[in-house]
Amino acid sequence: MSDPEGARPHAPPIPRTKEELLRLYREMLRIRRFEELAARAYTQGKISGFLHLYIGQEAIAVATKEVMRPGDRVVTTYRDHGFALALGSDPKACMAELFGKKTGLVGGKGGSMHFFDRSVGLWGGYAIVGGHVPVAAGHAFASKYLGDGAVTFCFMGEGALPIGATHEGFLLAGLWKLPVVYVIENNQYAMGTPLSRTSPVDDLTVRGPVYRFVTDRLVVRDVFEVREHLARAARRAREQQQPCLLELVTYRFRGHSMSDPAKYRTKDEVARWKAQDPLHRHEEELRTTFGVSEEALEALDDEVVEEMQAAVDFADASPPPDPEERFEHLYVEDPSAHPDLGPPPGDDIPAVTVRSFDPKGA
Amino acid sequence: MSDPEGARPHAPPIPRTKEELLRLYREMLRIRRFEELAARAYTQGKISGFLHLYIGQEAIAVATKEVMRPGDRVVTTYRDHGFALALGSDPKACMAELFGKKTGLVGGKGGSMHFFDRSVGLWGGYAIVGGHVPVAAGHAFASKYLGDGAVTFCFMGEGALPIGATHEGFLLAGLWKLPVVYVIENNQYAMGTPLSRTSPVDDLTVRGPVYRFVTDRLVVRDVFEVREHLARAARRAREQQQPCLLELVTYRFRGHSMSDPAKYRTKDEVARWKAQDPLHRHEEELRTTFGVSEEALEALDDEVVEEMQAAVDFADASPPPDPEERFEHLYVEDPSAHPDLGPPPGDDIPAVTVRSFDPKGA
Amino acid sequence: MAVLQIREALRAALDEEMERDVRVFLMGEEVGHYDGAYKVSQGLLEKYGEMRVVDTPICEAGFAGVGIGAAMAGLRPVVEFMTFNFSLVAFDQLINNAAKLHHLSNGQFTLPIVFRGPNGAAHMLSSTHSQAFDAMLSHVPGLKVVSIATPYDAKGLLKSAIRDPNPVIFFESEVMYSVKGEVPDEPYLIPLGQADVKRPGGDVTVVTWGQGLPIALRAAELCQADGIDCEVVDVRTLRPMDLDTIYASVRKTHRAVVVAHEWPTCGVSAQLAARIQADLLDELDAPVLRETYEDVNMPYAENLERLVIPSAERVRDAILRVAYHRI
Amino acid sequence: MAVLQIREALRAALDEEMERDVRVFLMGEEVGHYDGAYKVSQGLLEKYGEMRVVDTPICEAGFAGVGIGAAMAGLRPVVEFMTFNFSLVAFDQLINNAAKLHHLSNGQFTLPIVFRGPNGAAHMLSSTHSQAFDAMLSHVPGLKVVSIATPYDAKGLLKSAIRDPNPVIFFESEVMYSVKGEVPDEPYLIPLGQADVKRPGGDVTVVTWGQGLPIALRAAELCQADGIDCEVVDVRTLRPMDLDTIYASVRKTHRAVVVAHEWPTCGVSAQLAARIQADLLDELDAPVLRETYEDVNMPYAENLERLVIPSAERVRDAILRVAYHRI
Ligand SMILES: Cc1ncc(C[n+]2csc(CCOP(=O)(O)OP(=O)(O)O)c2C)c(N)n1
Ligand SMILES: Cc1ncc(C[n+]2csc(CCOP(=O)(O)OP(=O)(O)O)c2C)c(N)n1
Ligand SMILES: [Mg+2]
Ligand SMILES: [Mg+2]
Repeated sequence: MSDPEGARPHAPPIPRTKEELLRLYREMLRIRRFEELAARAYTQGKISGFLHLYIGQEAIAVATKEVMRPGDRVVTTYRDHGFALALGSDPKACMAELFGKKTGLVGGKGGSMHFFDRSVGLWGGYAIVGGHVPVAAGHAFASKYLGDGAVTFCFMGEGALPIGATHEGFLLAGLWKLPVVYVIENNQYAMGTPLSRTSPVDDLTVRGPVYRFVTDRLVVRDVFEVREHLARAARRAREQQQPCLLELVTYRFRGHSMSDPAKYRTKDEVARWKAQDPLHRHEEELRTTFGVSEEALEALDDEVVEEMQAAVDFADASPPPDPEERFEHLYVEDPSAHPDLGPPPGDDIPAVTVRSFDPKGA
Repeated sequence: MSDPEGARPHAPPIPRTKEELLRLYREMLRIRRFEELAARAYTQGKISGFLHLYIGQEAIAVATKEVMRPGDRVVTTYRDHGFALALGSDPKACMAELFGKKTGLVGGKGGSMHFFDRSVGLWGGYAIVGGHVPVAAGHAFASKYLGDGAVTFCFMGEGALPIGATHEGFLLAGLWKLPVVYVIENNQYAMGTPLSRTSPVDDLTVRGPVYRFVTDRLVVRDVFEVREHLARAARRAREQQQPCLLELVTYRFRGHSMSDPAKYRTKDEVARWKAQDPLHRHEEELRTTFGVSEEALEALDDEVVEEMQAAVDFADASPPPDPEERFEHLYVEDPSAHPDLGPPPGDDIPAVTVRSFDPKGA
Repeated sequence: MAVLQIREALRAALDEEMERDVRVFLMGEEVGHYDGAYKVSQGLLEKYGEMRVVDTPICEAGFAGVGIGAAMAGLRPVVEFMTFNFSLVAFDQLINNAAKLHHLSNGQFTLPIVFRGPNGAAHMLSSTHSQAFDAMLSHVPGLKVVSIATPYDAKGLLKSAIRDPNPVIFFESEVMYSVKGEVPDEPYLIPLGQADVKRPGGDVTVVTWGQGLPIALRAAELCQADGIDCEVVDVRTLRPMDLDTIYASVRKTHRAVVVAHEWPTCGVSAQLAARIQADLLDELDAPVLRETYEDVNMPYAENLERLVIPSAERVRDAILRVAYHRI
Repeated sequence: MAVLQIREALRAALDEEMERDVRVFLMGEEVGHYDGAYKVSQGLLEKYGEMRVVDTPICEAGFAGVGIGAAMAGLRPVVEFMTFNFSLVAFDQLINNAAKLHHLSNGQFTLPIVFRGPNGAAHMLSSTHSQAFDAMLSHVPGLKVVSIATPYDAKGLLKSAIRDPNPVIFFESEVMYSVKGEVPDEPYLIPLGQADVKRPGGDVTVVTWGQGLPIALRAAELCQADGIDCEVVDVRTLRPMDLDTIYASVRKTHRAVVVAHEWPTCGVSAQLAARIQADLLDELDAPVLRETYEDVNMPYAENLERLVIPSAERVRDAILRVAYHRI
């Protein structure tokens, strides 16, 4: 069990301006409020399936957006709302996806666990633990192949370290020196299981040498600190094709998903971590260090809540997908509609036509 | 690429008697001659499928047998003939298996890649790279569960390190402190691929800390040295439930399998390793240090060749399996015939009868 | 007789078998301290301790392999997949090891192991979490495959699966764990490989299993109003399959519809149709029709999911079609 | 027209497509420096270099995943499995990622990727190395599945598979790489989803693909001597399947036998039988019979293996049975 106070001596605080802090605080708050409203909608029966909230981990997504350049990619798990919002997805489309609506981020096909928003660099929320780790290596492989200078940031829970796919993705990234930053969001639990019951070791970056990764480890308390560590890793990946493994020790304040009462941890433990909640720390900082008034903080919160409530209203009012949409995008029927699929220059052979599918099978 | 001379300073030689050396030399020679005759039978078309020879690695199997206690298990790859012979399987049954005969070690069902001989502790030759690593952890799990004091020795090629199953097996063995010794037979190539092209690092024991394994590494030149290292690992596993990872750097003098001309390495490289061939080194040692005469060595060789030629003759003369045998052991039809399957004591509910299968499907 | 939920019936089976045989143990993600993701194993850790109720890290291939190795060594593991969707990463262990080692070792080793967990679509879990592996695993010689749909069958079949000397895939369903039914107080076993007529009838045979059963029964009721009397056969064991019971019904009705929570292409439903027509063509007065998932990835949206999964209405239409088919 | 081996035809397809489109690359175990385990990719490393002919470590899930990620990012990977037996460790990548990501992302990402390699029994490789994955992978919506049996088809279909905007499983056969046949000198494509009548005939339809084709053709010859004129239809694409061509043949012959190198239970052969009887029952003068592997693990011994795999004689018996069946 990681100690919220522990892991490494406090680094000297990173200089920041009020404006910058306000901006990042607001981004974190947007995620928090979105998640809270989603949780409420879930209890009202408006959202179904599995709903995994990002409450407590917001600083990571927000810091990631800060260090991304155009073309960079984020690949993450089913706990993906925070990344979508931080990267710039429309909260309306995000909420509508949770509601299973036509206007959802992926048209109601994926739900909470499968947010994809290419326009903002979100290359997906993946729901099979570890399965996305080699996929992210593949994105980085393409960057190396194409020389596009992009970095792929791939996030996973600490629960993903035991599974083979994670190991294989790491190994190929290390072997081929791919421009990827792997980030373990160590929120201490995989469903009900504390790390101590699934890992022979506490420090997950012990894996670094196996893959010739540069590693780094940090307790998430301060979004600027996270940003600095991510920026360093991104630089190494981008400039030296040096894959990095970054363990960010954090905490989720809710259960694993909405159906988990989280009885496996003590109130005291949660309280100790709440005291380190980056969102609250930064709120306090705005108040005390930067003298932001209670009213200003409240006004900001109101604004954010309003934005997210509008997302709920939008989702609520949106129509469900049209029935035929269930057959849509099972296969690409018209390659010309996809920017990735154009023929190579000077191609002269007509495209191949394919039979379309039959819902009765094969 | 590992250097046959290198890897670590020569340890002081392990004391040995002439009798002991003769005994182990003979065991190694038995494997060498068996493999040579198998290779010949293959080129004569009497053996088919894939045939992976153990030539060059014999010291490892022979040393393993030395440190095994009754009840201990060996689990290995498709390169499994050496273990069968060293552990005490009948060479006749082994050769007959290669010939696909009824009298084969597994009745002609498995061929070269799937030797199983429970009576000598050979718990199997497995042909999916890495797939046996968690299975071996399972054997060790059973030992811990039953408190039987047995150690499971699990061998793999260095090519098995990238695959997920190996990682998962290691992780569970480390997490649960299972009595298992994992041995990497690093013969430098996985088919045509040198280790340098598949591993970000040279020293494979770098993985130890990830799993809290005790690790050890040795270039295989001397069967006594291998025995000592294996014995130490076995002791830790048996007495302290401390899983160990042992990398044995070795070399295979033939291609990956009979169909591989091994063009990917230089004559010079092969020659340098041949100079370290434990079999030849020990032969030389018998000759020079212990003054064994040329005639005595030849007589010993003749005896061994005779034993193995008898195995070939036996295999040749054996009948193929009966046609009905192809349906045998697909399912256990009569549990009472299997020692492992008896009912628990005092059981009063009649055994369940099951429908037997239909070759036409389900 | 007690009325139990399916989850309780499964738990009773596990409990009784663990009590009876010290070689039986349960292993999987969250089966112990968390009492099971779907609470099937509630209380078992407390009763049997950590050696026999083993929480695992997330590494299905690893712990499936450990189960297989332990079974070879004489134990009787019950391996839980939190859902069978996650068994895909362990397919090599299931297919190359569990299904083959008894045969490959020419009978030297036995594999008395059960892999169990929920299978098939639940509710709005989208495509990676809504898959049914009935066909893929029934395809494999060396495995047995069971799928349960009532508390009575759940208990009797799980106990038999645990006692079976072979590897058994045991399919449950997330959305059916709370289904209630009578379960005898005395111990009992249901043999693997026996289908069960869940509703007798004379006009059309409806063959189904698992989540298909409630749909088939509802469809049969709908058809009753149309004057068509359906016989509903619950296959229960997909491999080996009790074709005798199915054929006896088809010989009586001359018409069959297969209802399955699975993709149609190469499904168990296809196997059933292929066998029925091959062995009973001259008995058939209509083609064997199948109602399954539509052949698409499962969408999340509730309205779309409802269309993809076979409904009682869709099944009723198929029943009417075979009932009124004239050769 | 040149006469090429299947391996040469595949190589020509790879070469032409790599030349045509810089986004196409080949990745797998031993594909580069070793020139391919079965020499399909001989010379390609030399011509295209290490970035486009990528030797991988042994980690099928890893490099399948890398291929999938690269395809999402606009490349066109061809991933070789040394044999499809080893694809089992990558099933999660094939089924949860390759088959679903276009759909899950609502069309934002495309997966133009080919997974190819030998499939089915070769010769005396025993059960872990003799498996056919036709059915398991054809079961999955979102994938396309191709199986080739001649050099002409191999080249034309592999080129189409590489250009296809969807994930394609492409089955070859170890024992057929040396099969020779004519291949046009001009570039050509064969559309996916089109069956091919390999032998016209009027009495019995024999539906087959891949390694089944030579057996079916030999059986057809044997039957010629019995006065029965078989039409042999090579399905070529298992998913989506060209039922029109198959149905046209069955409408003519009213009798069908499916010949397949696969296990029978829930096989592609079952799917074919299920579809034919469902859609053409009134046309059928005999049940659709299937000749496949026997439903067992493949033994190593040559005599046993020969019994398990369908022989021309076994197929001929089935053809005779359907030919003389009287309703
Ligand atoms: C291969 C696989 N096995 C099991 C699951 C079920 N599952 C979903 S999330 C989860 C826990 C993951 O924990 P962690 O990786 O720490 O991420 P967190 O939820 O804490 O963000 C499990 C077991 C899965 N999705 N995939
Ligand atoms: C999962 C899997 N992928 C590929 C193969 C094919 N294959 C068999 S042996 C081998 C090389 C293994 O090399 P190594 O582990 O070093 O063992 P060695 O043959 O040198 O003893 C390969 C690629 C396989 N058997 N299993
Ligand atoms: Mg976690
Ligand atoms: Mg090797």
